Amino acid sequence: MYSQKVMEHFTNPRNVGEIPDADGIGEVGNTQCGDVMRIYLDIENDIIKDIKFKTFGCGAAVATSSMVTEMVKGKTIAEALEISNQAVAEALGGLPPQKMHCSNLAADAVHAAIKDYLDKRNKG
Amino acid sequence: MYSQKVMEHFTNPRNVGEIPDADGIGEVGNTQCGDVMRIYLDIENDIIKDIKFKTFGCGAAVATSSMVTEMVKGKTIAEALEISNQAVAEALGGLPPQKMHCSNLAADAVHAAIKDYLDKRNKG
Amino acid sequence: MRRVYLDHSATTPVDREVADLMMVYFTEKYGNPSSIHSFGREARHALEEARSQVAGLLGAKPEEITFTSGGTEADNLAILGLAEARQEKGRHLIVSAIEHHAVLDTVKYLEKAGFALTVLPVNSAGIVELDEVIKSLRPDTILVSVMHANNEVGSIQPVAEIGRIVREHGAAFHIDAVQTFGKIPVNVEELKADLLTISAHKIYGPKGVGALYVRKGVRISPLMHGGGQEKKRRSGTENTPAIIGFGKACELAVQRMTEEAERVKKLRDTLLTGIVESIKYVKVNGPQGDLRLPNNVNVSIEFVEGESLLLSLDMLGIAASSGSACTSGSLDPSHVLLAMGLPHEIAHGSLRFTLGRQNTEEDVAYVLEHLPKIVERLRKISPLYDQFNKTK
Amino acid sequence: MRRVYLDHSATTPVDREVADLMMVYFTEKYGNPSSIHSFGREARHALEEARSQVAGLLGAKPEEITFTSGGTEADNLAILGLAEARQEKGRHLIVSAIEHHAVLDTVKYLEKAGFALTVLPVNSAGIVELDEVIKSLRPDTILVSVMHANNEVGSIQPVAEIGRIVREHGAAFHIDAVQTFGKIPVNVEELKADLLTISAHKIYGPKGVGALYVRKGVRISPLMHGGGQEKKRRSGTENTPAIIGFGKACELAVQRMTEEAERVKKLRDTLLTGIVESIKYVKVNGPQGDLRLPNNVNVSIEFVEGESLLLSLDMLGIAASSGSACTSGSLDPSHVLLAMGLPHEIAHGSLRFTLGRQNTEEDVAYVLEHLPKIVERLRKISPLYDQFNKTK
Ligand SMILES: Cc1ncc(COP(=O)(O)O)c(C=O)c1O
Ligand SMILES: Cc1ncc(COP(=O)(O)O)c(C=O)c1O
Repeated sequence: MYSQKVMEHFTNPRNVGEIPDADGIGEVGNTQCGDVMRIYLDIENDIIKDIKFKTFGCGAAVATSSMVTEMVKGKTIAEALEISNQAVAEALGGLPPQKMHCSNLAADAVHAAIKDYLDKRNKG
Repeated sequence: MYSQKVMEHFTNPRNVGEIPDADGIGEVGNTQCGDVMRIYLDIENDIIKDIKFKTFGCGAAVATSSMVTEMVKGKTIAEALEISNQAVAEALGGLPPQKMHCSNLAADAVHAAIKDYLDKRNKG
Repeated sequence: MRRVYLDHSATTPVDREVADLMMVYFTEKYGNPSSIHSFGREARHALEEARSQVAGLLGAKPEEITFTSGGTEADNLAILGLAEARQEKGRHLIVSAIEHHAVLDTVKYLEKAGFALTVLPVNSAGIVELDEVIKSLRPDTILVSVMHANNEVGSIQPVAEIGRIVREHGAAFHIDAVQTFGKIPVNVEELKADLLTISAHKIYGPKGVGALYVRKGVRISPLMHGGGQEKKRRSGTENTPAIIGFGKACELAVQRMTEEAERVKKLRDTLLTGIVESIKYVKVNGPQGDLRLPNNVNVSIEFVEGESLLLSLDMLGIAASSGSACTSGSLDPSHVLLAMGLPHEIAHGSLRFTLGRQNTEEDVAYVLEHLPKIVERLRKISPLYDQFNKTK
Repeated sequence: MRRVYLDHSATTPVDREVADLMMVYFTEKYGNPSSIHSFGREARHALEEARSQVAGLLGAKPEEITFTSGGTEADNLAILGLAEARQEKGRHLIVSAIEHHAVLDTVKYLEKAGFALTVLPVNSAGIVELDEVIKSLRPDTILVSVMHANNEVGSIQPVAEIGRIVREHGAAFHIDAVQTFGKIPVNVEELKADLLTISAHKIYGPKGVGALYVRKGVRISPLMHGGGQEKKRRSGTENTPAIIGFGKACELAVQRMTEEAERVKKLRDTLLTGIVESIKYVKVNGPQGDLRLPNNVNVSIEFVEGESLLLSLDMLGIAASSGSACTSGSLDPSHVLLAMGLPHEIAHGSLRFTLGRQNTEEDVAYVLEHLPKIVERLRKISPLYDQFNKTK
């Protein structure tokens, strides 16, 4: 069902955890559909210095969360905003079709965290 | 499908043939439904002295024809008229249900031959 | 790697004795049972023996058994067949909310075609209550369909009592007994069934064969048209090897039933107790004790999702299942757990182990050794567990 | 006693290689292909390989193949499924008069439900003529169903030409290729098929499995509702061992096709010539040469009835078949022979021998040694032969 890369990320997810006093926090999904992803960002000079995630969800949800953290770490927020859910799925060697909708939301979670950071900065 | 007795009568039918100048001839069935039985009777003092048959038809048709000739030979015509298709089937140890209608007509053929004999006698 | 199969309600291996018997009908006695020659007759003979075997074990007459391609077809034949035959009498159908999709989707199809449908609720243990049945009956009710035991949570339904009520009312009663036959006694007279479904691959028989019991005098229309096999109820060349294998599997299942039920019940209790004692925040789904199938364990492990549990178990060679939406590709979790009143996030974390003949105490110990570690790992990455810990 | 099986169009033995492969999926790789664990995945993998195999041999894409419980179900699914899906567009159906009952009875069922039906006549060789097809097409025609070759007389139909006409008209075209697949080339592109039926047990695969090809873009409604397997086209736990066996059987059949066709064609010609030369008053039913399936012999032996021929052959260990009414329990003889214009009494005397892989020259010689004696014996007791001799 899942590619080896998905299984590898599911088994050894990168960057699991929280960042206390994170600069941005993004959460997508809901318990109704069975996937909740939360992303924590540490941002300096518009560069993502650190990223952590916590995810409740299926194999694809965990693997895409892990993958996206690798993809955006060290990138500028502009670059991070250009990474799509589709790109994350591709980086994992593809996902089963039924997983593309509900479980492939990791990029959205990153975008939400960036938005949170930008909102806070604008307010602050 | 068929009882051993049916197969035995089918394989070695009794009283096959014709009687030249028979006292009564009966034919039932038609080529449409695939069974034609012809019975020849030699009658003396209302007793069936000899009986022969020819049958075009399935295993049941041949076996019932053979069986009925054994059953009526030596009987009076009154006795022969009491033998039913059902009785012939029973004497053979039963027939498959779908054979009871179309292929179990041997007693009818005997009755027809007796009727032919009686008709001729009455006319003559 | 050790492999532990704990998904016997999904399907079972074919018993070696059954498979060997089938082999003979594949390669030697391969005739078409509708043929009149010796090859056909030897197949017909064995086929009718299998029919008698199956009938006998259900307390039915051979002519009341129609072989189908499986449980799904038997359920469809029962429901679509009865609805078509009786639609002049009425167009109201009643089913329970926890039926298998083979029943549920079929009555929903009929609902779209203009039939009226009542879906009976279940209580929190996953059991239909009798007064709900009584309330739902209408003068135009032609069919009530309630499964004997649920495939997810193992809850055994009061089908004999329901059967009595339905018969008194004059409607037909269909029981999906796919999950009970061979595990607990199934007798069409005691259960007051007019129609009853069984399937071979759940009882160590082959996939692709099942049967529908149709009480003498009950008329159903066929699903498929053609050669008129199975007394015109089910056209298509009879699947003799599978049917003969099914007959053998039924015989073995009923023979071994009492002993095997005792054995797996012990394993079940060890597993269930072990999980509850070693993992916090676990909810047992379905009834306890005698109202539960002897081989079924179903738990919801809070704060973690079902598929990720399955994947983690699978990496250790353990095969289980889940009513999680993620395993089916739909967004909703198990309709059974939701009908029992579970909130979505808990329904999503359900895990089903179904024990079978080859399972041992070592298998259970192996699961109990690893499951707590898996849960710990997954909870560590779960934002829901975080949240719970912060707010408690 | 010598046993000679000459009824391969009714069913075939399962190839040993196929049976051995199935055994593995019965007892070892028995997972439910819908399960996500390793047992499920290994079954899924093999199932999808089989799908690709079957698709490849038909010139189709894997996703265009839906596995069913056999040819009958595939025929029903094609016709009922398309009729339900397209009934808003039109309600006129066209089939040939010599279709298998799985097609014929299904369209007759729809006719009772309000569809219009045209039954195409055939010529005396059992072949549909193109202008009949053209004449029958109406603006509301949604489906034309013509078999690739007839199961009784082996007549190969001009399906590619019919397909072109039907496609131009805009209707869907279904081909029942149960008797041709594995015997002569079957390619869905060349035949312009939208729907095409095949069945495993006619090509040394197991009973209880078949497939329907559904051209991409063609929508059909399912026959059965439930778990949503086979892309929702066919619910029910997939019969993996049988499907995998079917895949293997297809591969073997196509591999051996050309050589085997040459071989049985020779046997067929020896048998046919032998019968005609040794028995008087024999009528060959069906076309000669390339328009006839390589393995089919069908003759009417005048003045004798089919079943009594079969029984006599059977007592010598020879398995053949007949379109005789007596073998089916109905009063009418073969609808195929009647459609070809045969009078009843000649249709009743039909005899079909269908050759297969295990048949040898000795088998044919055995038949030719005994058949004339059987006919002589039966003619001796036939009142029709009497009559004929007296009036000639
Ligand atoms: C309760 C129940 N009914 C019906 C079915 C369908 O049976 P089958 O898989 O034989 O189509 C199943 C299993 O899948 C089941 O558990
Ligand atoms: C032409 C044709 N179509 C359909 C069928 C039905 O196939 P099955 O026996 O697999 O149901 C058969 C054989 O019985 C056949 O010969």
